[in-house]
Amino acid sequence: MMQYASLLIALPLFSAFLVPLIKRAGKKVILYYLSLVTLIQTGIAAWVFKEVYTSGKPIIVIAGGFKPPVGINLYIGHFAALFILIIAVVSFFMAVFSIKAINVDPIDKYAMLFLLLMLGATGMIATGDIFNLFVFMEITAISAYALTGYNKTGEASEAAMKYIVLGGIGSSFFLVGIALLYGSLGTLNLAQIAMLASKINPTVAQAALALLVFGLAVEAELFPLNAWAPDAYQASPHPVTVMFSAFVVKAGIYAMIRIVYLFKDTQAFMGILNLLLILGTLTVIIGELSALRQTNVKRMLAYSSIAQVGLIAVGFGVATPQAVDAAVFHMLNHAIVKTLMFLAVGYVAVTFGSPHMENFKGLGKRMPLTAFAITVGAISIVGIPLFNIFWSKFKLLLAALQVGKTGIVALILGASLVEAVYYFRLLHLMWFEDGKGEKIEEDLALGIIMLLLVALIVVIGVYPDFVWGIVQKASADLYNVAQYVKNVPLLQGVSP
Amino acid sequence: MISAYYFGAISLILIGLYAILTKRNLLKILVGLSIMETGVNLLLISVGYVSGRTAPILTEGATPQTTVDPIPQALVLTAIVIGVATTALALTVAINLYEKYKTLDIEKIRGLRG
Amino acid sequence: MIGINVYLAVIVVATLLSMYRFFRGPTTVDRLIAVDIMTTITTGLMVLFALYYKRAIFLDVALVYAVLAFLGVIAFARYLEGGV
Amino acid sequence: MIAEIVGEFLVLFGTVFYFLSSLGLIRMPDVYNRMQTATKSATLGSLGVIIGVGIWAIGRVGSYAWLPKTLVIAVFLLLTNPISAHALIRAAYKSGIPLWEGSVVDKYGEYLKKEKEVSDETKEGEQ
Amino acid sequence: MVKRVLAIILILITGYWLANALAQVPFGADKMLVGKYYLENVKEQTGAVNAVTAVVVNYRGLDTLGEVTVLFIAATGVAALLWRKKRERTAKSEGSVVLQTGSKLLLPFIMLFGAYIFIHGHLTPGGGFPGGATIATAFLMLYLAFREYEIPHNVFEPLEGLAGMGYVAVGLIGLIIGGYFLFDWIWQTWQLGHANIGRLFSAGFIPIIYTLIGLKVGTELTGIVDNMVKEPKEGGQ
Amino acid sequence: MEEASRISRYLYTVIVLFVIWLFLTSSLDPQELIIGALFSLIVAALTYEVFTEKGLANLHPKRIAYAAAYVPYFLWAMIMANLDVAYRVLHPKRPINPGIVECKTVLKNNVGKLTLANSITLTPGTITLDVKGDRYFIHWIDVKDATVEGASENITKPFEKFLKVIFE
Amino acid sequence: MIDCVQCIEYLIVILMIVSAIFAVEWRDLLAAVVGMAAVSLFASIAFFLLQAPDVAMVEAAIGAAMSAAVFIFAIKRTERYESEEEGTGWWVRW
Repeated sequence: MMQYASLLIALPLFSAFLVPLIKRAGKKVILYYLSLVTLIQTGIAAWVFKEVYTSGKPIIVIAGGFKPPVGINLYIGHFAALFILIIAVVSFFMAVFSIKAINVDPIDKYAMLFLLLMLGATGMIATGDIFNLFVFMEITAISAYALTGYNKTGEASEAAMKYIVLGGIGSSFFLVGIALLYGSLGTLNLAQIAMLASKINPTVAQAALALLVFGLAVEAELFPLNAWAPDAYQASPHPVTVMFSAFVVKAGIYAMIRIVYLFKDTQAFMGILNLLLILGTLTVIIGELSALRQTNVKRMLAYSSIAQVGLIAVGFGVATPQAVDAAVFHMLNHAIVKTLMFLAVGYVAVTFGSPHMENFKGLGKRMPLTAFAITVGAISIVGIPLFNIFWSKFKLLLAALQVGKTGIVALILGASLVEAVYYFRLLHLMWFEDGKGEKIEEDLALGIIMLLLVALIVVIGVYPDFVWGIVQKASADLYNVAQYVKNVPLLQGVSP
Repeated sequence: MISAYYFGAISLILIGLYAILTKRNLLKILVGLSIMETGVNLLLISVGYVSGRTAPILTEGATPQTTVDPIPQALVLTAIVIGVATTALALTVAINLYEKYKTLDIEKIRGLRG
Repeated sequence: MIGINVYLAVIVVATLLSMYRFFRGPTTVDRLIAVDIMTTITTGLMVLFALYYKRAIFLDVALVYAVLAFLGVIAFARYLEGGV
Repeated sequence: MIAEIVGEFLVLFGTVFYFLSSLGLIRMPDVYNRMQTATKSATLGSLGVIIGVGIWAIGRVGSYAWLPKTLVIAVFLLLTNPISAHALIRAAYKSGIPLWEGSVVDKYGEYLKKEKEVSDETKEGEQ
Repeated sequence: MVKRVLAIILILITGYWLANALAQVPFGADKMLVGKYYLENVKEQTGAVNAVTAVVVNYRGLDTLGEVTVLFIAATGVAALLWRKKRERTAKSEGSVVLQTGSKLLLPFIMLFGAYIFIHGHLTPGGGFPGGATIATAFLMLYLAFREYEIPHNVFEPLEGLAGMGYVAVGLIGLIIGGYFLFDWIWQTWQLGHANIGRLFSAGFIPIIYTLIGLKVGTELTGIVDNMVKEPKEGGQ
Repeated sequence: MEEASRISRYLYTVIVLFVIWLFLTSSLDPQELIIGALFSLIVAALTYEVFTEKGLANLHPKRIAYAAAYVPYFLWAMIMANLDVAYRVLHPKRPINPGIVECKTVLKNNVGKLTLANSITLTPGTITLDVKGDRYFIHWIDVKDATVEGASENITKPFEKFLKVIFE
Repeated sequence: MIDCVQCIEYLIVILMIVSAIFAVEWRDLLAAVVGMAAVSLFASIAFFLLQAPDVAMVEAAIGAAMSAAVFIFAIKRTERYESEEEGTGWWVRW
């Protein structure tokens, strides 16, 4: 029965391949079909989530009936189950949003790319094989390239070009890393790599890990390779922006952390952690400082998103259990909040034509619900108590204090301060300045989605313990590599 | 002492990287990307090579003891196809850019500013 | 019996000579001719290596070369005469 | 034994033509003459090498399965190589590469010029 | 110029570092671990003689599914990004008689040859990808030779989708029969073809999947070529 | 030259493809034969319209006999001409005298023209530059006769007597 | 006795690198694509010599014909010559 979790991969693929056959049915039909498919995917993901969290054991999907390391396995542990659920839910919301937001032809191609982007992120989080990870990463990346350029304007093409060039460099580096690892171990399975990690030559391990981190840094938007991110966020269609921020980045950073933590017991680990810390810190600083001078709200949010990812990376770089807990919690919260923010901003942009600051003047009177949603999101991101991100930032602070890294504490506080500056500027613009124009009737479905997300934010903010329990299990799955190795049923006899 | 194939593969990767970093013409950058991918593929294949053995197709007297490693070859099959997919998409985007800006020079394409 | 090595040596010289033309130019068509000849020589080289390794399966690769390599050249040629 | 000798002779013959073709590529003065000497000699060389290997394999590997396959390769080469040579020389001419100064006659240029005049006249007549 | 020198220095440092790491991975040494298992068990477990094919289709089937998907995404993306209301070919000159007749003559051979490559994937080198690329090359040749040529779009696009769905469906049948996604039900459950390893009718679902992949890759690459070759008409979007 | 019936053209394509398949696989295993027949039928169904115009009439014994005779004749011409060009290449003074000449042909069939053009191209010293109707423009490395008749006599006539029987 | 197989290995690698350098440096983009095709050709021979016939086949099918053709279509729809100005690439702009 557990093998039916492979439907998570099979369903989006099958439905994406079905689209060319039904494209004559009309644009609206395709978009409704998209919502239906993502809803079914949500159902499957919820079932998987329930199974994993009630039984407490991960689901191992074995493709082709060959046990790992001979075959490829999907490892749906606590972390993966949680994030697959988030991916499915966000995709469903965005499919609903697409009905309103997407009107550039050809819609059927958009639907295929949308489904495959979701598939790629799901696979990246679920897979237990390093080359399979590469394949899913490329699925994600290539559909993301195509979706970034989907609007066919000059900016969209430019952003897509940047993304493609950086992504190409990244994937080449990643493959070189795989070649190094494979050349010294002879296996590609993540669990077996973890098992044999101590046998690997430290020079090779360090080089391979650095290459892998650099390769994934493109997806994870870490500093030297994230020049594409703001452009892509700004130029891509609004639902796609949400998907980038909510789960494509998360999938990238998850993959990076999973690979890095496999080498926990080796000499190379400390060096890589330092690299991660440096990259994360630089990402935070540059992201926040760039966000200050933006006039385009979507771009501003993009920089903010980059900065948050930097914080997550810093959290993983500290690498104590508490810090990992906090980082995973921050990933979850950030996914929720950024979904809300980009959804609301995208809705404003769809209504008024562009997400420029001008259009936000007096929004509180014209689109009160949307403005309310943006307000809650902004307050939450800044880290005001009683909202969810407060808790994750707070726990990150505590974790950093525990190991005595005061620099990180200063970084988090400073980042929050800068965030407060630019978010409150936006809020001021929305509520206290007069804009021109009538009050606008807001869309019911989007309103419900926004309210749901707002409620989630507040609930987590007020009563974090329940989610905290889930997060702790998820992060234990990430941190406890020995348990991970034990969980994967490695074939006996295929070991040196 | 490093073997000839490793040397060639690393050189291809570096030449591609050099083209990406310093060239201004978009198509030239994509040529560089393509060369880089070729280099990576060559590196993977040469990692899987075992001296004095034959191709992993078990006919004509080849036995499991006399053949090279099949896995890198399978991986490279995948990587080549992915590479051509990326290249095709990138060229498409370059065509779109040219239609909008009438140039392929990346210094002159500056719609977005950071 | 002269042995395969001599043939390989001759092919090496031929390759080097045609590569000289490839690098030298002066026009693109010259380079294309050089590449065309390189592919032809490569087909022969692959067949010879198939014999050297004594495995018939390598012949298929040479077959692919014989069939497909000319299409690349034709694509370039058609571009040059403005017919793509 | 006979097969080995015959095959090896053919291979030798082929490689010699390879060498000649690349020598022609170096020595000839312009694109057209290079193509003359190069493409054809290389095709003949390949023919020799490929069929030679097919025959040689009867002796060396002891398998008759090589010959049909090598024959197919040779036939494909015979079909495709002249087409690509033709396409290339046409492209060279159309893209305006001049003939070598020692050339005697250029009937194609005259033909193209005449055709162009005819089409110009018809255009003028239409106007 | 300074920046160029800087780039070269950076690249050289990277290269030195890479070479240093690679020196620890000796060239030509036997590093097989999983590979050995594959080579020893490939005939019994999958029936394929070509170990690479067995790895691609059977052992690492999920990779191949993903790879097909990547190509599908690329074809879709190219079509989406080059989509215009009206498009046409803008070639200036028709191919010569020789080229046109030659391509007519070669077309069936190249297609047959593509079929040969993908159906013999488990016996000789090759398989779905080169086979599909060969078939696509046949259509590329037609595009190059004829100015007015157009592929039948109403056949190609459904075929592309159907081939992909067929691949997933084969995997799902494996899930139902054998309990694993992409399980080789023909070879392992039905035990068909065990008598003739090394001949054509063996290796379970490899020929089926390679046929599907061949069709899919062929149609996709042809679609990419078709989209790239047509330019937007004046007055279109 | 009217077109042959569809069935005849189809069958001819199938036969040619099947022979090629036999050569490709170079085995007589019944499994290969079955699959080969199947693929020949499918591919022929897709492509017979462009492949052939005369159908089974191509398999007339006289034509096959002439084709069989043409191959060694052509190979001999090719080798001779190659040696001639080799002499030109190796000669220190490069005795070449190139130019583009025009030839007339009596062949009307497109496949015949292709074969003639390929034969001319493969014979070193001459290379087909373009074909317009029945006029061949040929780049000749050693122009002996610049007039149309003289060039035809030298270049196309030797092949035509075979090709006329094979393809007309 | 010189081992000509090894000699060919070295030759292939050197020629591959040189063609790659030329492909990157030629200003005529068409020539650059020809250079890329040559790199692909040599890589294919290298795969062949490294006992990977499958890979050699794919590289031949995709690198020699498909990739070059796609690049040519792109060149045809854009422009053929790179501008003469010297400059720096993207890496300067973050």
